Amino acid sequence: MINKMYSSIPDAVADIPDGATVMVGGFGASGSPIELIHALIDQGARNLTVINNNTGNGDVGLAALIGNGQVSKMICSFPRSSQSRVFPRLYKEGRIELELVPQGTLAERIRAAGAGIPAFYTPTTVGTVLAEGKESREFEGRTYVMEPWLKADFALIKCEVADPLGNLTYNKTARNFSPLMCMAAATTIVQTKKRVAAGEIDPEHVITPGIFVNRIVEVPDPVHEDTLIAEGRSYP
Amino acid sequence: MINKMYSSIPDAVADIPDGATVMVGGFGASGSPIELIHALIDQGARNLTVINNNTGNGDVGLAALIGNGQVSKMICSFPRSSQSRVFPRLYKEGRIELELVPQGTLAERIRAAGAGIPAFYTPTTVGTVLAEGKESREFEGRTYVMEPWLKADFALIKCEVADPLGNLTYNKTARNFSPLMCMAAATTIVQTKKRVAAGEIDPEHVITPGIFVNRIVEVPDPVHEDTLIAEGRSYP
Amino acid sequence: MSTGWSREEMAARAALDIPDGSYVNLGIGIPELVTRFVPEGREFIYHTENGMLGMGPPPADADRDLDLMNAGKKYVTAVPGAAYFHHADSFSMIRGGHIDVCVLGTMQVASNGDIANWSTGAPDAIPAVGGAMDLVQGVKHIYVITQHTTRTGEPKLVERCSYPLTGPGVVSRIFTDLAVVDVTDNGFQVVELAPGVTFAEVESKTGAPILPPA
Amino acid sequence: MSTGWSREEMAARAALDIPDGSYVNLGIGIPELVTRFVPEGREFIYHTENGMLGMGPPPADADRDLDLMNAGKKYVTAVPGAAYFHHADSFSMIRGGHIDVCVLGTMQVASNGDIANWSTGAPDAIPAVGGAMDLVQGVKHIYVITQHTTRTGEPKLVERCSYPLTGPGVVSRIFTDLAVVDVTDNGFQVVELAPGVTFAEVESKTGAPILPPA
Repeated sequence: MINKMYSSIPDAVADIPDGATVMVGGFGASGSPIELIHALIDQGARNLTVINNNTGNGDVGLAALIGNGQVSKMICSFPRSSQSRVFPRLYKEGRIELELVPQGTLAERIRAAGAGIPAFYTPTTVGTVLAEGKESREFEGRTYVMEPWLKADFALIKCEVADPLGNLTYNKTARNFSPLMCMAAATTIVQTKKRVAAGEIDPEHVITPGIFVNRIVEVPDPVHEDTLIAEGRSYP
Repeated sequence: MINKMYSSIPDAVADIPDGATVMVGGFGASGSPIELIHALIDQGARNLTVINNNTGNGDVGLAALIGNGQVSKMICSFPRSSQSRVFPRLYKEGRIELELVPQGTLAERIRAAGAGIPAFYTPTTVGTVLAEGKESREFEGRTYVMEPWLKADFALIKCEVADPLGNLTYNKTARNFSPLMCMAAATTIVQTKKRVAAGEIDPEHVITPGIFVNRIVEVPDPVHEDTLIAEGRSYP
Repeated sequence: MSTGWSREEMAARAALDIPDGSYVNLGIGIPELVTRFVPEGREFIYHTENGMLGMGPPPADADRDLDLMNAGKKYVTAVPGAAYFHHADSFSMIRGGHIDVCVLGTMQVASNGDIANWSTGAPDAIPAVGGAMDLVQGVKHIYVITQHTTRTGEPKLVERCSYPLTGPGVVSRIFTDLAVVDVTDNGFQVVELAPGVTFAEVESKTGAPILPPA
Repeated sequence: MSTGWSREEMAARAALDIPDGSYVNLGIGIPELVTRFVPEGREFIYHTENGMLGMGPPPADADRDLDLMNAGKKYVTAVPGAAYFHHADSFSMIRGGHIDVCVLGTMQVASNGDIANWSTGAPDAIPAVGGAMDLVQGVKHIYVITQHTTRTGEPKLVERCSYPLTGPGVVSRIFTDLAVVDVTDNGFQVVELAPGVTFAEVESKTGAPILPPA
């Protein structure tokens, strides 16, 4: 029987090498795979390019990964927020690179990678500084810019329910970028709150079909970034 | 309260004009909105461009619409099958135009229209006669062709459950092109087997969010193309 | 000098111009207040770009679901008939022209409809754009709610934006503390003055030619 | 002259070359027989491009759901762990390189990996392509199951396809009634001969240079 379950979080992230491109699911705290990120901190891979909508908050999760010096480049749409301190400091010190991508373009570029579409045209950024250096073109009298797909070596994803085949469901707006990142990464690693047998997720309700998932670890009681920050926690 | 329900099938399709481009959901018999198509036959709009994966079967549904002389052009991936007789006859007589689009490109072009993407690149058709006249381009050492979005004035869609806001679910593989066509048409008209109150579809299980739907009619006991054909029926 | 409209009154005035049944995306700040002033007999469906239609008001602390946030990363609720979806579907709604109205705050808006609301362009600032550029290009009607001038009295309605643009020629209507202003082919056009506010005051606080109410 | 492998034996031989856990898409005809010959201890997950992973065998007539079809428009079932999705997601799996193996029938296959299986190019034929061009460009490994020659004895393994291509240079392995043949940088290469079949017979029935088993 096909079984993508891993029993150990460290095992699931063990082979992420230095220099890898890693997509991290979540929008702010919602859907952030904190346990997988902390395992990547323990694992120690460096010189990572990380793709996430944001850059983490406080001193836990993605912010802690950045703060630990493991990330050389962030690709994101909104690298600052009220509680993000780590990235802004490193960025101002010139110690981390930033590729700023509008949120919708970021989502579509990730989907394109998963869908085998090397490039597409979008009106987003036309007439702005973010269109500089991009190829532009008219369709039906309106100008669009060309955007390339955005692939990754690994994706770290948090979901609500998973079966051993890798079929996933999410909880509410924790869904956000995660189904797209599952499609776009060569190896998708998922932490699930709940594990069920194959067939227990209604085929109509599957959000990420198992074909997009490689490894699953059960994390029945995941910590939440907002809770950790409210408690003043840091990692490691 | 927002209520997109129509009580009459004829009213729901009344304003489809001559010359309209109409997407028709379904893959073969599965998901074909027979009642809406038959209402369009009654309504009589002519010179239609119809987008569907196929061209209908027997003498009912889409085949009957074509047979009634209302369709001047079909855009589809597979215009013949064991039980399609109407389209092949008209095509050989030069009375209907055909734009042949590979199935995945057809789906992606429809999605692109709904997503505001005027064009994208795909490897499909590269090196074949279907790439003739298309712009091609290399990305990362591989050749792709550019494909434009595919929009419609109307979409005729069959679903399983709908609420008055237009949130939809489908039954099994009857889903096929329908969620994409809902996105790509200026006016999306849906026939639903079951109508429920807003909130009765779990927000996690909505396949087509109501924003993509304009009109809904309840057809509690829809006919199925395969059944009609087995019974030797024709329409009108 | 008059005080003009309050923040709440600006939001209420903007809400008046949103048709019943509209799909609406609200920016952070004053635009969020629009939800409190939906005119009697109308219903708006709120889209939040992180992946939800049918966004409802904030929950009581005890009812919070830490996974249910809006695009401003505030906890929210879902109304009956809500739907969740992923980011590509969410921005298909935006880019594909399915959202009817977006109400945004701004730093500057120009008389040709240009808007600048994402960056001051300061060399040491960390650029952050989020979904702003997608929204202004994709949503059918872009409304702006803003104070007519900055805290230091500089006009926010200008001839040409000095800050980096979010999008060119996209804004159709502006709701300020002093007036409702349309962006027309002839530039700014006052549609309505706040009670007690004169056109002369509006004109003096606007950094571009502006036409009086018709 | 030997009879070589039967249709069932060709399908069984192809199944032997599909690794455990593969995501597999099967074309219409002989490829469909592969499901009957999954080697002991292996599990394949079947993708059908109209929108399903986890396709199971045909149902009893009484259990048919008229909405549950495969890409060949035959009624099928769903195995535990199946998932339904729309066509854009389904072809993302194909085009995005997520399907491991596609087993196709063909009219012709060339020694450079070109395949022609969608049209004879006859002027009066109605062209119909379906998902064939997406599959051959997107799936990681394209296998072909075919009789070695046409009913009239013409070779189907040829130097250059005379029919319009489905895709150029995409086929990696061919399972015929006479042999298993790889497409290599040096052209056709016999990997295995059917019992009682000689290389000379294969060579004589192949329309291109072909290398003997190593």
